[in-house]
Parts: sequence; C-alpha cells; structure tokens
Amino acid sequence: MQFGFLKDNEPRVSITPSTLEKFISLGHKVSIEKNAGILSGFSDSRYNNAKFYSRKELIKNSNVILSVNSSSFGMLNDYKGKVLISNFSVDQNREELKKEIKKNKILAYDLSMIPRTTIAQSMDILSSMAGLSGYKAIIKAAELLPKIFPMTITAAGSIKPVKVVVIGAGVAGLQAIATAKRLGAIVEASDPRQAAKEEVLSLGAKFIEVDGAVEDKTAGGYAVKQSKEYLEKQKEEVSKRLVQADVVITTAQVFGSKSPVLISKDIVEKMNSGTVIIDLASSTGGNCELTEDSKIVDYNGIKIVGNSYLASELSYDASNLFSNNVYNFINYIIKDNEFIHDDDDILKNCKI
Amino acid sequence: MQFGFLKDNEPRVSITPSTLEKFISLGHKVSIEKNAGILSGFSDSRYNNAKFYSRKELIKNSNVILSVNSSSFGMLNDYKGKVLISNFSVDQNREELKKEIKKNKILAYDLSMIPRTTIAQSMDILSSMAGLSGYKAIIKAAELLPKIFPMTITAAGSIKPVKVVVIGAGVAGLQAIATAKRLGAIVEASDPRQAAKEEVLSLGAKFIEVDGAVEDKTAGGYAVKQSKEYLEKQKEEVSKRLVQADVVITTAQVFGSKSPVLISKDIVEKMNSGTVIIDLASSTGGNCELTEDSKIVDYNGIKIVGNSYLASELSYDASNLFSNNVYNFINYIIKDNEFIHDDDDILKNCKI
Amino acid sequence: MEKFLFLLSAFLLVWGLRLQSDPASASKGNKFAALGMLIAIFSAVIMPLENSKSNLIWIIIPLSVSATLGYIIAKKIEMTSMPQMVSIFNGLGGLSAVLLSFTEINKWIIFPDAYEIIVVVVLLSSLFIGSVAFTGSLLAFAKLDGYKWSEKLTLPFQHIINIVFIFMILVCSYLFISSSDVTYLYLIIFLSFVYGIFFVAPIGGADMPVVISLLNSFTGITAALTGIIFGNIVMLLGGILVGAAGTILTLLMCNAMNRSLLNVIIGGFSSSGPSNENKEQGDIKEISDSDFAVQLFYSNKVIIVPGYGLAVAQAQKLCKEIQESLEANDVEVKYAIHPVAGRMPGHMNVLLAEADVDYSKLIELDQANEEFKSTDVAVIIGANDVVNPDAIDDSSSPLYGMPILKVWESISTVVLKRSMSAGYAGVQNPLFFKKNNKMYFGDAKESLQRLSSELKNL
Amino acid sequence: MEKFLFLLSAFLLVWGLRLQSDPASASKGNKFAALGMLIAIFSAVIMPLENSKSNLIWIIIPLSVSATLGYIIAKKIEMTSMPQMVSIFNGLGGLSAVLLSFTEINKWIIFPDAYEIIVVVVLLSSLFIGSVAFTGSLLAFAKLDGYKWSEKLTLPFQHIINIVFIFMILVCSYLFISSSDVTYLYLIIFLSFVYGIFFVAPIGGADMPVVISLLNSFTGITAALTGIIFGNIVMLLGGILVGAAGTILTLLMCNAMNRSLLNVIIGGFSSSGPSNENKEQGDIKEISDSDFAVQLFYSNKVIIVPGYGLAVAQAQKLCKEIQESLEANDVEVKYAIHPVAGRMPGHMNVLLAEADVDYSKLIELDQANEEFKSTDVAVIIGANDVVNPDAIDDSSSPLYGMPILKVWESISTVVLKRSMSAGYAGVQNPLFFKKNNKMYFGDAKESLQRLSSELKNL
Amino acid sequence: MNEILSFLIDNEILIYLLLFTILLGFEVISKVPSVLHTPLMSGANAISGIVILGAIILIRTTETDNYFTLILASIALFVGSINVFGGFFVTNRMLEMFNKKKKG
Amino acid sequence: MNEILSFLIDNEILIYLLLFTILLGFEVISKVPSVLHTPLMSGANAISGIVILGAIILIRTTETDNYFTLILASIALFVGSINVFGGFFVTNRMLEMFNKKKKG
Ligand SMILES: NC(=O)c1ccc[n+]([C@@H]2O[C@H](COP(=O)([O-])OP(=O)(O)OC[C@H]3O[C@@H](n4cnc5c(N)ncnc54)[C@H](OP(=O)(O)O)[C@@H]3O)[C@@H](O)[C@H]2O)c1
Ligand SMILES: NC(=O)c1ccc[n+]([C@@H]2O[C@H](COP(=O)([O-])OP(=O)(O)OC[C@H]3O[C@@H](n4cnc5c(N)ncnc54)[C@H](OP(=O)(O)O)[C@@H]3O)[C@@H](O)[C@H]2O)c1
Ligand SMILES: NC(=O)c1ccc[n+]([C@@H]2O[C@H](COP(=O)([O-])OP(=O)(O)OC[C@H]3O[C@@H](n4cnc5c(N)ncnc54)[C@H](O)[C@@H]3O)[C@@H](O)[C@H]2O)c1
Ligand SMILES: NC(=O)c1ccc[n+]([C@@H]2O[C@H](COP(=O)([O-])OP(=O)(O)OC[C@H]3O[C@@H](n4cnc5c(N)ncnc54)[C@H](O)[C@@H]3O)[C@@H](O)[C@H]2O)c1
Repeated sequence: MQFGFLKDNEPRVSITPSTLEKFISLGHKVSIEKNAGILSGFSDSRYNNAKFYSRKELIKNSNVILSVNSSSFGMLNDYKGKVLISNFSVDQNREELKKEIKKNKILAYDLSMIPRTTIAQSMDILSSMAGLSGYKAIIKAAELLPKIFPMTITAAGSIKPVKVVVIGAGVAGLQAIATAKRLGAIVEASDPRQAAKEEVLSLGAKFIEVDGAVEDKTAGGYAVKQSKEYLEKQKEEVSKRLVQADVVITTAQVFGSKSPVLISKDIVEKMNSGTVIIDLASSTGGNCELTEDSKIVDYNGIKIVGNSYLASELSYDASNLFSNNVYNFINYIIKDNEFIHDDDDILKNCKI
Repeated sequence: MQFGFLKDNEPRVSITPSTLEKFISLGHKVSIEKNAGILSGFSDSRYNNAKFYSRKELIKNSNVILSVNSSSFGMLNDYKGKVLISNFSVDQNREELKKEIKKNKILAYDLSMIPRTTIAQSMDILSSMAGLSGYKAIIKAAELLPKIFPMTITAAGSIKPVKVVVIGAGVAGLQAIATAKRLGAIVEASDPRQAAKEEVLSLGAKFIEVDGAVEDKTAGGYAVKQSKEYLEKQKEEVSKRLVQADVVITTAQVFGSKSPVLISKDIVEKMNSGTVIIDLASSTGGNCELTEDSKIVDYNGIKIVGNSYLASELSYDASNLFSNNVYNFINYIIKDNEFIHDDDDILKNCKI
Repeated sequence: MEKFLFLLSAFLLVWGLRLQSDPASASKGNKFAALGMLIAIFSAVIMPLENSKSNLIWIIIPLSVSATLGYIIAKKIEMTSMPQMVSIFNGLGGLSAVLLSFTEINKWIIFPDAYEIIVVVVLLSSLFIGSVAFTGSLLAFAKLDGYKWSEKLTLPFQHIINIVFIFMILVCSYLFISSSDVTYLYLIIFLSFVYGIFFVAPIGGADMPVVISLLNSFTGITAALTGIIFGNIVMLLGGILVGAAGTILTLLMCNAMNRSLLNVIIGGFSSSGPSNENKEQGDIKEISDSDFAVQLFYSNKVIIVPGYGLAVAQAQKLCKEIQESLEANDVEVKYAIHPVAGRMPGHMNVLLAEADVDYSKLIELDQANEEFKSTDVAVIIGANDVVNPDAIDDSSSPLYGMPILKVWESISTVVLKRSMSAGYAGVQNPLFFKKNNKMYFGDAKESLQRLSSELKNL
Repeated sequence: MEKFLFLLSAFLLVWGLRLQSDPASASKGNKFAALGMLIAIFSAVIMPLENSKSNLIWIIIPLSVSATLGYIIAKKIEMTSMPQMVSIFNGLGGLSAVLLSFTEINKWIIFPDAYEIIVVVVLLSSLFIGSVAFTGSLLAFAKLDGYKWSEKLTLPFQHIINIVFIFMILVCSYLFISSSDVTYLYLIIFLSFVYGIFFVAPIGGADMPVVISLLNSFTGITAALTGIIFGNIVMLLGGILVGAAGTILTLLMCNAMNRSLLNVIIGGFSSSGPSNENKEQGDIKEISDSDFAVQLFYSNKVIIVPGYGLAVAQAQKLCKEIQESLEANDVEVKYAIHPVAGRMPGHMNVLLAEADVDYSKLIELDQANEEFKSTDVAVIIGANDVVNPDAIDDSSSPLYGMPILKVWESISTVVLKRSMSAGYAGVQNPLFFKKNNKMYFGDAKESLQRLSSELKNL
Repeated sequence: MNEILSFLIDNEILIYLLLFTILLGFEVISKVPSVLHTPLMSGANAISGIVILGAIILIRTTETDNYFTLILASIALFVGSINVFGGFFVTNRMLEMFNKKKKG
Repeated sequence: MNEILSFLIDNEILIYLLLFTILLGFEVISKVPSVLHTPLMSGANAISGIVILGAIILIRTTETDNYFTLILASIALFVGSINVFGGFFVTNRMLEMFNKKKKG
C-alpha cells in the first residue's frame, strides 16, 4: 500500500522520522509532501527512505492519504477513490461532509472518533493531544500571569501560591492539574463525572463537590449533558472559587453538543485584574461567555485565551504522539495489506 | 518627609497598596503619579491615603522621588535638589550620570548597589528581581519550546524529559534550576564560583565541573573575571551539554564588565532545531554571541531570547517585592525623619 | 567429662534454637543445634553407666542407617513437601517415645519394684502423648499430601467422644497400674492411637502446620518425661525447651493466620478471609507482612508495577521509601511503566516524579517484558488492567490485543490492592489466581506502610 | 510454702525484666519485678531457719525507713537527675554487699571452721566487686552531677597502676586467708575502694551511663555470690540475672553510642567528637538518638527550622517523614521559614514543596517568633545565621540588625549540623552554647534517618 | 499426691531449672518473623528427637541377650534418629535460602 | 582448685540453672530499644538489691546480743533496701511517661 502524508496547515505533521521507519519495516511505501515536518523540527533530510512530492504528485501516487487535520485536505474532489485518514472533528457540518465523501467514493476514517476503550487508547488522538494541551494551558497561563506560581518566602516579602481552578477533569484537565501542582499552585477542580473526583484526588488536588450530577455509564467515558439545576449549582460552587482564582483552565466538553457556558460575564467582572482564563473548549463555543476562539480577549485586565489547539504549539512532541497514533491505527486496520472487515468496533466508530 | 512615586516606563511600580500602608503608618506622606500601578494590577483606587498627581505636580510636592528604573526619571534637570532613589544600573555611562547629579544638587541612591551581605538582603533589588527572572526564564522557555518538560510514558509513545542547561548559578540561575526541576526537566548547571557547586546540588541538579576557576572571596558574592584558559575549558565542557540541550538559560554576569560570551555562533549551529536559549545577561552584552538585547532571534529554528528584564513581566509580584525592598531601604536610611550619616556601609555603597 | 559435654550440648541446643529465630542467623542456629545433638548422642554413648553392657552394635547400626536415610530423604524431597516431611519426622519421634515407654513399662511389669508408681505414671503419660503425636502426625501428613480420604471429617458428637476416650484411657491406666495386666497396656496404646486420629481428623488441611507444631511440642514433652525416667538432664531440658518453644510457636502461627488456637482445635475450619469470595476463578493466596518483606529483602531484582491505585492512595512517597530501603540492601529495583496505567497519559510519571524517583529507574513496556524473566518479585501496586493476562489469552476480553506487562514471567508476583474488585475495564484478572501470585490486601498507603516498617525490622 | 514463694518471686523477677524490655509493657514489668522483690523479702523474713532469733526489730526499722526514704527521693528527684540517682542507688547496693561480706568474713575470722576456704574466696570476691561498685558509682554520680573536681582525670601509666592494684589485692587476699589477719582485710577493702575510683576516673562524663550499667552488673554478681554464701537460690538467680542482663545492656548501650566497651573502659575518653573543639565559647551538649526521639515524641508542639544544610543534605523527604510520624502521635509540627534561609530567595519553599509539605504548615518569621514561646522543641536543621542571637545581642556582629528566628524562646532547641563550623556569614553562633540547646551532629540526611528509625521504634 | 509433692520439694533446684527452661523456650521464640515459622518448627522437631538418648541408654543397660528390649529399643533409636537427622538436614535445606544474602 | 571442681560436679543441676539463667538474662534484654536503656538499667539495678535477703537472713540468725553483726547487717539492709525501694520507685517514674501517650 502506498501512504501519502500531507503538509498540514499548522505546525504538526502526521509522520515523523521514527514512525516512518516503522512503516517501512512493515513493507509499506511512504511518500511525504515537501517540508511537511519542517515546523515540528523535522526537516525533509531527516526522513530516510521516503519519497518527497508536491501535493499534486503526492495525491496521485498514494492510495491512503493522511493529515493531522481534515481541513488540510482542501477540496475533497481531489481525492476521488482514495482512503483518507485524519481528524475530521474540525469539520463543522457532518452531514455535508458525509455526502461529499460518498460522492467522491472516498473511504474516510475520522481518528477523533476512536472509541475511548482501553485497547483503542494507543490510537486515540484526542487523548494524546488533550494531554499536551492540558500541560500547555498551564504554561501559557504562567507566561501571561503577572505572578509566579509557587509560594515563596523571601527577604523582600512573601509571595502567596497561585490559585488554579480547573473545570473539566478529563485528560486535558488532569494534565493541567498535574502541571499546576508541579509548579507549586493550589489547585481545585470540578467535573460532573463521578470517577473524576477520585482521579482529581489521585493527583493531589482538591475537588469541588457539587451534588446531583447525571451520569451515563454507557457514554464510554464522555460526560453527558447535565440538568439545568446541576449546572446552576455547579456554577455557584465554582464561582466562589473563580473570583479568588489567579488561573482558570476550562476543558468542559460534552460530546456532540456545544460546550456548556460555566463562566458568565458577571463572574468575570468579579475576578481580580490579572487573572488568566485558558479556555480549551473554545472550538465548541467555549466554557466562558467572553471566550473568542483562537483569540486572547483582555477584559478589564483579565485575559481570556480561547484556544483548543494548544497541542499544535508543542509541535515536536505532538507530531510524535500523533504519528504514533496514526501508525497504531493503520497497523490495526490493515492486515496482510488489506483493510480488515468493518464489523470491528473501532472501525465502525471511525468510518464516516 | 514627602515621598513621590513615579509611574515607570514599564509595568512595575515602586509602591504597592500594602507598602503604602507601611509608609503611612510610619507617618510619611506619600504621593503617587496617576495610574502608576495600573500595569501591575494596582488601580489608583486601591491606594488608600495617598495623593495622586501628574508628574509635574508630583515632583513639585515631593522631596524624595522614587522609581523602579532610573530611566523613568527622564531629564535630571527636573529634579533639582531632590533625593532620588531608584535602580540606576541601566544608565550606561556612570561618569556622565555622576556629573549630572552633582550639577543638579541631587542626592541619588542606586538600589542596585546594595551590598550582598546577609543583613542588606531585604533591600537588595537585584536579588529579588533576579529570583523572579530565573523563574520566568523557564516559563518563557517552556512557552517557546515545541516539547513538554517532564518525561511522559503514554499509549501514543514516550516523551523524553527535556534537558536544561543553566549557565551561571547565581540567584536567577538557581531559581531557574528549581523551576525547571519542578517541571520535570533534567538540569545541569555551570558556574565558576566554588560555593555554586554545593548550591546547585542542594537543588537536586547536576553541576558541570570545570577545573581552575579564579575565586575572590573579597568580591562579596560576585564572580570575578575568569582567566582565558578557564573560559576555554568551561566553554568546552559546557558545549558538550549545550548541543544536546533543549533549553539553555544563561545568567553569567561579572560585576562591572561585559558579560562573558559562553555560547559562540558555531555552538549554536550544532544545536538541535527547536532549542530555546534565554539569555538573562543580554543587557550587559549577553552570554550568547547571537543574543540581541530585548529581542527574540530565530537562528535556524533555534530561538535566542535576549531579555534581562523578565521580572517586569511578573509585574504584580515584582512590584510587591521591589516596593518592599524600597520600604526596607527607606526604613534603614531614614531615622527620626532624617537621613542617617553616610559612614554606613550600605549607604556608602549606594550613594552615587 | 561427659557431664561437661552434656552441659555444652544443652547450651548448643538452646543457643541454636535462639539463633534460628532470626533470619540472618537461622542457618547457623540449625547447625549449632545439630552439633549439640551430636555431642549429646556421643556423650550418651560414652558416658559411664552403672551396669553398662557392650551392646554397641545395637546402637551403631540403627544410628548410621537412619542418619544416611535422613540425609537422603532431605536431599531428595521437594521444597514444597517439606511440611509433610516434618510431619512424618515428628510422628517417628513420637513412635520412638512410645516404644521406649513401652519397654520400660514392660520392665516394671516384670520387676514391679524396679520403679515407683510415680515413674509408671510418667511412663504412661509419655506413652499416651507419644502415641497421639504418632498417629496425629501421620494423619496430618496424609492431609498435607492431599490424600482424599484424609480430608476433614468430623464424627457427630466429636467433643463428647473425645472426652469419653480420655476418660477410658484414664480408667485403663488406673486398672493397669493396680493390676499390672498387659491387656490394659495394649488397650491404652490402642485408645491413644485412635485418640491421636480423632484429634487431627476434624481439622482442615490449611491448619495442618499449626497442628504439626502442636504435636511437635507434644513430642517435646514426651522427650522430657522420658528424660526424667532415664535421669538424663539434657533429655529433660531439650524436651521442655521444645515443648515450650513449640507451644509458643503454635500460638504465633495461629496469630499469623489470624485464628485462635482453640478455634483451630475445636472449631475445625469454617470461616472468613476474602479468599472465599471468588472461588469460581480458583484460589487466591494472601501473603503476610513479614513473608512479603523477607521475600523482597532476599531478592536480587524487584520490579514495581505502579497503577491507578497507587495514585488513588497517594502512596508514591512510601513506594520510594521502600525502593530505597531495598536498594540499601543491594536489591535492584525498577519501575515498569505501562503506557495506559492510571487515568491520564503520563499519570505514573507525574506520580513518581513527585516522589522524586529517578528517571533512570523507569522502564517501558517492551524492556519490562524482557526484564521480568530475570526478576525475582514483581510488585503490582494498585494496577489491574495493565497486568491482565486475558489481554493475551482471552480473545473475548475487552482488553484483548492490548500490550500488557507480563509480570507473571517473573519468579513470583505480589499484588497490592484493597479488594478483589475489577479495574477500569471492569473485568476480573486471572493473574490474581495464578500459582506464583500472592495478594497483599489493603489501601496501598497502609499496605506499603506496613511493608516498610516490616522491612526496617529485618 | 516459702519455697513456693521464692519460686514465684524468681518468676516475677524474670518476667518483670522481660516485660521491661518493651516500651508498651515496661511499666507493668517494673511492677512485676517489684512485687517479686516484695515477695522475696517477705519470704526471707518468714522462712523457717535453723537457729532463728527474733531480731525482727533490726529488720523492720531499716526496711521501713529506707522504703519511705526511697519513695520520697523518687518523688522529689527531677527527671533530669534520674541517671545520677540510679548511680547512687547502685553504689548503696554495692555497699550493702560489702557490709554483708565483711560481717561474714568476720565470722570466719572468729570461727575459722564456720566456712570452707572456698566460701571465704567467694566472700572476698563479693567484697572486692561490691567495693568497686560502691566507690565507682559514687564517682560516676559526681561526674554526672557535674562536679568540677570529678572531671576526667587520668594518672600517668593508668593501666599499669590498675594492674598493680589488682595484683596487690590478690596478694593481700592470699595473705589474709592464710593468716586471718584483719589488717589485710582492711587493706583489701581500702585497695578495692581506690580501685573503684581508678576504674571510673578516666572515663568521660558522656560515657557514664555505660559505666553505671557495668557497675550495676557488678552489683548483680556480688548479689549472686552472696546468694551462694547464704544458700538462697533467689538471691543467686536474681544476681545472675542482673549480672547477665546488665552485661548485655552495657554492650547495647555502647553499641547505641557507637563505641566499643573496651574503648570506653580502657581508652577513657580520648578521641573524637566535635564536642571538644570550641571550648572557648562554653560547653555544648550533644543529644543521643533515643533521647531526641523521645523528646520529640512526647512533645505537644515542635517547630522545625530548615536552613541551607537541609538543602545541601537533600534531606527534605526525611524531614517530611519525621513530621508525619510525629503528627501520627498528635504532635503539632510546623516549619518556620526565615526569609533568607538557604541560598536563593524562596530556597526553603522549593525544598519543602519538593517534599510535599503542606503550605499551611509553613509559618513566617513574625508568626514563628510568636509561636516559639509555646513550643516544646525547636528543631534547627542545617540552619545557622538565621537563628543567630547575635543579630539581636551583639552590635559588632555582621548579622546585627537582621530579624532572626528566636528559637531559644522555646522550651528546648536541638541543632542538626555536621560540625561546629559557621554558616554563610562566617560567624560562630552563641545559640549552640545556650543551656536549653543540644546538638545532634551529622549530615542531616543521616541524622534524620537515625532519628526517623528511632521514632519508629517508639 | 504426696509422692509428687515430696518429689517437688526434694528437687527444688530442678523445679527452678524447669521453670527457667520453659521461660527460655518462650523467650527464644517469642519474636520470630513468620517466614521462619516452618523452618523453626522443623528445627524444634529435630531437637525433640533427643528422646533417642533414652534409647541409647536403654540399649547400653540392657542384658545382651534381652532381645525383646534390645530390638524394641533399637527400633526406637532408629525411628527417633530419623527424626533427628532427617529433621536437621531438612531444616538446613529450608534455611539455605536465607543465606543467599547477608544483611546490609 | 579441686574444691571448685568437686563443687561443680556436685551441683550439676545448679550449673545448668546458672547457665540457663545467664542465657535468660541475655535473651530478655537482647532486643530492647534504646529509649528503654536507662529505665531498664534502673530496673535491673533495683533487682540487684536482692542482696538484702542476705542481710535479713544474717540478722535473723545472729545472736540477739551480737551488736557488731546486727548493726553492720542492719546498715547493709538499710542501704541495700534504699537501692531496692528507691530503684523501683524511680524506675516507675521514668516509665510513667511511656504511659502518657499510647502508640499511634
Ligand atoms: N492512562 C490513561 O490515559 C487512561 C485514561 C483513562 C482510562 N485508562 C484506563 O485505566 C486503566 C489503567 O490501568 P491500571 O492498572 O493502572 O488501573 P486499573 O486497572 O484501573 O486498576 C487499579 C486498581 O487499583 C486498585 N486500587 C484503587 N485504589 C487503591 C488504593 N487506595 N490502594 C490500593 N489499591 C487501590 C483497584 O483495586 P481495589 O479497588 O481492589 O483496591 C484497581 O483494581 C486501563 O484500563 C486504562 O485503559 C487510562
Ligand atoms: N536566601 C537567600 O537568598 C540567600 C542568598 C545568598 C546567601 N544567603 C545567606 O545564607 C544564609 C542562610 O542562612 P541558613 O541558616 O539557611 O544557612 P547558613 O547560615 O549558611 O548555615 C547552614 C548550616 O548548615 C550546616 N550544613 C551544611 N551542610 C549540611 C549537611 N549536609 N547536613 C547538616 N548540616 C549541614 C552548616 O553547618 P555544618 O557545616 O557544621 O554542617 C551550616 O552551619 C544567610 O546568611 C543568608 O544571608 C541567603
Ligand atoms: N479508556 C481510555 O483509554 C480512555 C482514553 C481517554 C479518555 N478516557 C476517559 O474519557 C473521559 C473523558 O475524557 P476527555 O478528556 O476526552 O473528555 P472531554 O474532552 O470530552 O471533556 C473534558 C471534561 O469535561 C467534563 N465536563 C463535561 N461537562 C462538564 C461540566 N458541566 N462541568 C465541568 N466539567 C464538565 C467532562 O466530564 C470531561 O471530564 C475521561 O474519563 C477519561 O479518563 C478514557
Ligand atoms: N548574602 C546575601 O544576602 C546575598 C544576596 C544575593 C546574592 N548573594 C550571592 O551573590 C552571588 C551572586 O549572585 P547574583 O545572582 O546576583 O550574581 P550575578 O548576577 O552577578 O551573576 C550570575 C552568576 O553568573 C556567574 N558567572 C560569572 N561568570 C561566569 C562564567 N564565566 N560562567 C558561568 N557563570 C558565571 C556568577 O558566578 C553568578 O553566579 C551568589 O553567590 C549569591 O548567593 C548573596
């Protein structure tokens, strides 16, 4: 099989020199679009045994084409009859997309739909990228905050530890908690999932208790939509912390719907000047009322960073993890140079 | 006595609401230039019992005038007969400055000249600011680096811990070491002072041994100029680490002379793309050949940040510490509303 | 001269036993005791006796044959059948006492003036206790060796029957002493033999070690009684020593199993332990604090497999502490980090970094799976799914196909968790039931605390 | 009857001693032993004797007076002078044995046939050992109580003189036995008294507990010897028991102080210990592992003052461990953070954060200086300048004027450092020589390790 | 009963000895870690074979033609010394594993 | 010398008793934590005052007019029992502090 890796419209790349080696050793042929890895620190010269093409040639010469984001594909017309593997979650209109794909006889796999089971975890790009985003959220907050994180007693006075509130203790939230703790902050977190409490405590942070969360065990790890009352109660409990917080990280997402607004404008108005809010849910509307996707809003000295793509700022590590996810996926769906049957759980989920 | 605090030409401010209280409780009168603290998160309304003036009025109404940086004073002519207290180290031409001060009958105290004795530590702005810079250097590096600091073993592959090299283990260097260690990096440090080794080890980092350093116990904690051979040897030992490093923090300064160039262009060329160098010594020429003060240079994907003023990015904490230093200094030199005699060690040092 | 030798041998026996109560010197202690015994035998052979006959051949032959036999048996026997062996040996010791008492009593029957009545009473006691030890030990052996017929069997009214037996033996003894009629003697022996069987029969196989220890202290007492008869002080002291030590040991063993002695003897084996819950899947074995500590302590290489439970318990610092105290004793310790252990990518890294575990001690999946083969103990702390063999063996498992830490390839494994409940994937773990696995139940923080203090006591 | 009582008392003495070797039961053990002793005294008073006279008054009076006296002394004495008291008591025990032997020997002088020679030898031994125990204990008391004249004094050729003394005592004994001349007897007593002084004189005050323990086992031996003379088996056994236990205890104490017994006795106190270096500034006192542990363990509030040394030793985790084990015993633990402790701003914060010490446990200078007043022990770990009272008291000090942690306002302080050398500012610290301060020398990591394991043994 | 009592009084020291031996037996074992339970049981069991001293003494004091006694005593000696020798050897094997490493 | 030897042989059981007592003394103390060193020393010291039994026996067997012996023995009894009583009381006080707090 002939694999083609596109140069994405962002720093990450879906293949790295080390995964390339693995592909080659499995006997696959690999072509890469020119300068695909340059922004992740992988110049073309570091890829051995791969062919380099312009985009057009690449498409012509490959039957499976991969990218980090589906938006990098451009027009799907160009990919008639090919197999496309990417993260299609950025495509807003799913129905439209499905039609388009059908029309062009494309076989498309959406890596963002990998089920969150233990065994699929090695292909789960959402997990791997969320982990990086969580880390970066704290780093970015630390960069923007006019304070230092750890408590520090010095001859020139004492500095109190920074207070961090994390809303949504999923993969990203947990990683943010861990990173903030490392830097010496006092961390509290909120999440409606029951398991989240134990998980938050397992990182040594505090959990903000709110009664009455709705839980759906069948949702496979995703949070389900919460009742109005719950959201109210949560807002209240969390708000108490928010107005004293120095850094707020929000990651609350609900699969398939707009992210809940957990920080309203009036709460932001009560926050201290200098506070930093990093909203990782911004691509699905954001958890803060004032969030604007991919922008930094300064509201009375409070900085609201709306960014769901922080992982791509960690392009080196992100590309490595992403390309491993891709490799593991390919390795799973292709046996004996053939795509395996579609009654597989994972495939069923991913296929568009 | 009537104290006047200027609005500086940078985010920090030399008085904060809490030090203001201390001044007031000592019976001093305090005036503040309008909006002086706004960039540090202290709006004028947070200062109680102070008068707010425009710059002109302020100068007229005060006999002691203070600022974070002497460059904020503007023309010294305006301050005839006043007492000025600030950090004058940014003024490049010392002789010129002295003349100017004499001419205007100004009494000027340079806070950057506080001796580094145990008892003077509470007034030592270099220490307090260097500590913050060291922290911020690592945060900035983490923000710029396309990698995450800690080792992380995940289903999508393993991430190696970042390697940090710190050159110059003074106050800033030590704080950088501590912060990098907190984030999970592997840290090595180099410094010609003998005591530095123990200090580096006391933070759990590794020390890069180089023989033959010159030590001058009388230099009061400052490093003295090193021999050519030593600098060569050091360069060699350190270079071995540099070419494998992901983050390099340099803080090597020698009192009263240009900072030594420890990273030459050819070493930078051997470094990995993506590496970040934060040069805290840039204001005195920088420790890296390619450093440009107050700029981020991108050299083949290697980012060289020349910035000696990182503390001012932490304006909230920095202002707090700075204003405490100022307060402690005032409290020391003013007894019974009079400046004390000049045969004091600390005063002798500071007076210009 | 021989008095001095006897004194020396008494000293060696005591000192030997004493040394045996500390792992570091136990082996030396056994040798001391053996030397003491040899000296005692030698002294008994050479000591001047009033009307000594030269029946040396009757001594040499049994001694040498049994010495050789004992050596061969000990060499050949498998490590796992040691307790059985001890049981048989103990039975033989009991038999020996029975034979001796029997001969002596016969002397009395023939020359009624040879002994005072009190001596006969002593002899009968020795006969009784020895007989019980003999048949009891043999039954214990059968139970340990897993003979079907020997399994736990209780007569109805067991206690009453036992009391009746004791009573009958007492009556026969009285009759025998007053009549010197051998029939009664045989009856006593027979009843004692049966009583020995009744004594052990209702007790379950798992409690056998306790029973053997108890019977062993019985044998000690017979030895002491016989010692009185033969006027030999070393026999007396050795017997008493074993009797006392054996009794304490029995109590300690009961303690270690969390049972009372009365419970063992009377109650048979009924209750408790989480061990009974998951019978369908097989048996699990728990490990005691000290066994665990000693096992780690005497290992060359230990691999710790941390999992989510370690994070939940926030026991990472204790884990590091244990690592350090093992390393101080030249045990190589590593951490095998499974990529999905915990609840977020890199969870274990965060955890161990907090405890300041050196990066160089962390090994990844592939390397770990190489290294388990040369590992003495794999210690699984609050991990479950990531060490589940079903991921390899059972294609119906939701974990099937996930790369797994093959901990079971190490010589033995110990799993620390609070209960038998499942991990994230919600499936039971066959590892827990494997033959070389032991469970160490409890919240990881408490468990590791116990382990740590146990290690420091070693 | 009284035989049974004696047996019971022997048992109680042994069992009491045994219980005393475990902190949990020690108090009970002492009561057991006391009961045993009472029973023994009672039995000795009532036991039938061959030619018993009714001198009861001579018994009752001394007994009751001394019992009251003993009670009062024990009530009144300060906790800190306990070792001195033990030393005096032991001396009295020795004296008692001397008096008894002396009277018995007088009997022999008057009725040479009353005893065999061997008995006289035993009596003389008892006399000698008792005398050594007597004067030795008194000198030990003087040393412990800090009498100037009693300080370490060694004659030239001490060893030779000692040997000569022993030789002279032997010669006198021989002469005495062959001539029955009382002069020799007095000479023996005199020489023994002097020998006792020579024995203890060269040994330093710090080693006194060991010496007392040794002298105590001497007293035990005289008791046993006297027991032989009076044919009382409890005396014999009790004496032997104390002799043996005392000897082991002495060895254990030497061990705990990291010295060999030989070293203590022969070497006197010549070498080592940083204690001698800084005499000019006054005396420093060292604290032993177990005293330190007990002191912390039974405190209500402990404040730890960390300094640069804690960072150098990288002992922050151990520090946390100790905090936790103290907290587990309801001791309140806080950390007083001086603003310039360490070598960079916030050094201590970094350090303690690494050990995961809760922020709420850290207190700043002003609050700490408030809290020391209600603190039992302030533990200064590798800090120096920041606790230097000269910053307040001595205007010529380079530290003068710096705000300082006034640790000395707590009831007692313990300083952990490696030596007496100065800190960053290069000046000596008068705190170390304060009366309520003790030093605990060693690298902080090792010191805290020792302390921690000692705490766990409590 | 009287016999026993007088026996006790006559043998005062012996009684002390027995008491102390029992105490010693208790004391020696009382702090043993549970790993040593089995080997210790085995070791103690070997010592209980001390009963063979009786057999030896019996044989040595029996008339050379009293085959009944000789044979019985010999058997007693034989089975008893299997207990002794086997016991010590087996214990030794069990304990060998503790020798692997000396304490640090 | 001979006397001693025959003494030893005559008192075989006594020798065993002494040996075992010594062993017991060792054994009882051998595992004591160092905090207990001082109280234990004090406790053992009190026991060593057992020597007063000798004084009591001596007094009881002395003629009522033999004042020399009576006085000496009484003094012996007096000083010895200070050792005993004072010893136990002092030890008791030392040990009380261990009761103050039970182990956590
Ligand atoms: N790494 C990730 O990114 C990630 C994210 C989400 C899910 N997961 C999933 O999580 C699982 C991770 O495997 P794992 O082996 O680490 O964990 P696991 O399979 O969830 O097992 C954890 C075990 O720890 C025990 N435990 C919990 N608390 C404890 C305590 N306080 N003390 C002692 N034991 C305790 C539990 O047993 P008891 O209740 O009997 O004590 C449980 O069996 C995988 O299935 C993985 O797919 C991973
Ligand atoms: N905080 C800052 O920003 C800063 C910066 C520069 C200088 N300073 C100065 O540093 C000093 C700080 O005071 P401090 O009390 O923390 O420290 P210090 O006065 O320097 O005393 C540290 C003590 O720790 C002991 N020590 C060193 N290594 C040890 C080890 N491994 N184990 C046990 N003890 C050890 C040393 O005594 P032994 O050698 O006898 O063990 C020494 O006396 C002040 O004078 C301050 O002005 C502070
Ligand atoms: N089995 C696996 O291998 C695997 C892999 C990855 C993730 N997971 C699990 O999946 C779950 C979700 O992970 P994710 O990070 O991708 O989730 P996500 O990105 O969908 O959501 C982020 C978090 O926001 C939370 N959230 C939703 N509504 C909220 C509200 N109103 N207030 C506060 N928080 C709210 C969610 O509970 C979730 O924890 C986690 O439990 C994770 O452990 C499992
Ligand atoms: N006593 C006090 O209260 C006090 C207060 C502050 C600082 N100090 C001490 O003063 C000293 C200097 O502090 P600083 O941070 O202000 O110093 P600095 O800013 O003057 O220099 C930074 C570091 O660079 C190092 N350096 C110089 N030449 C170098 C070379 N060729 N290679 C590598 N490193 C080189 C110096 O040794 C110093 O450690 C430290 O020892 C500090 O502990 C003491």
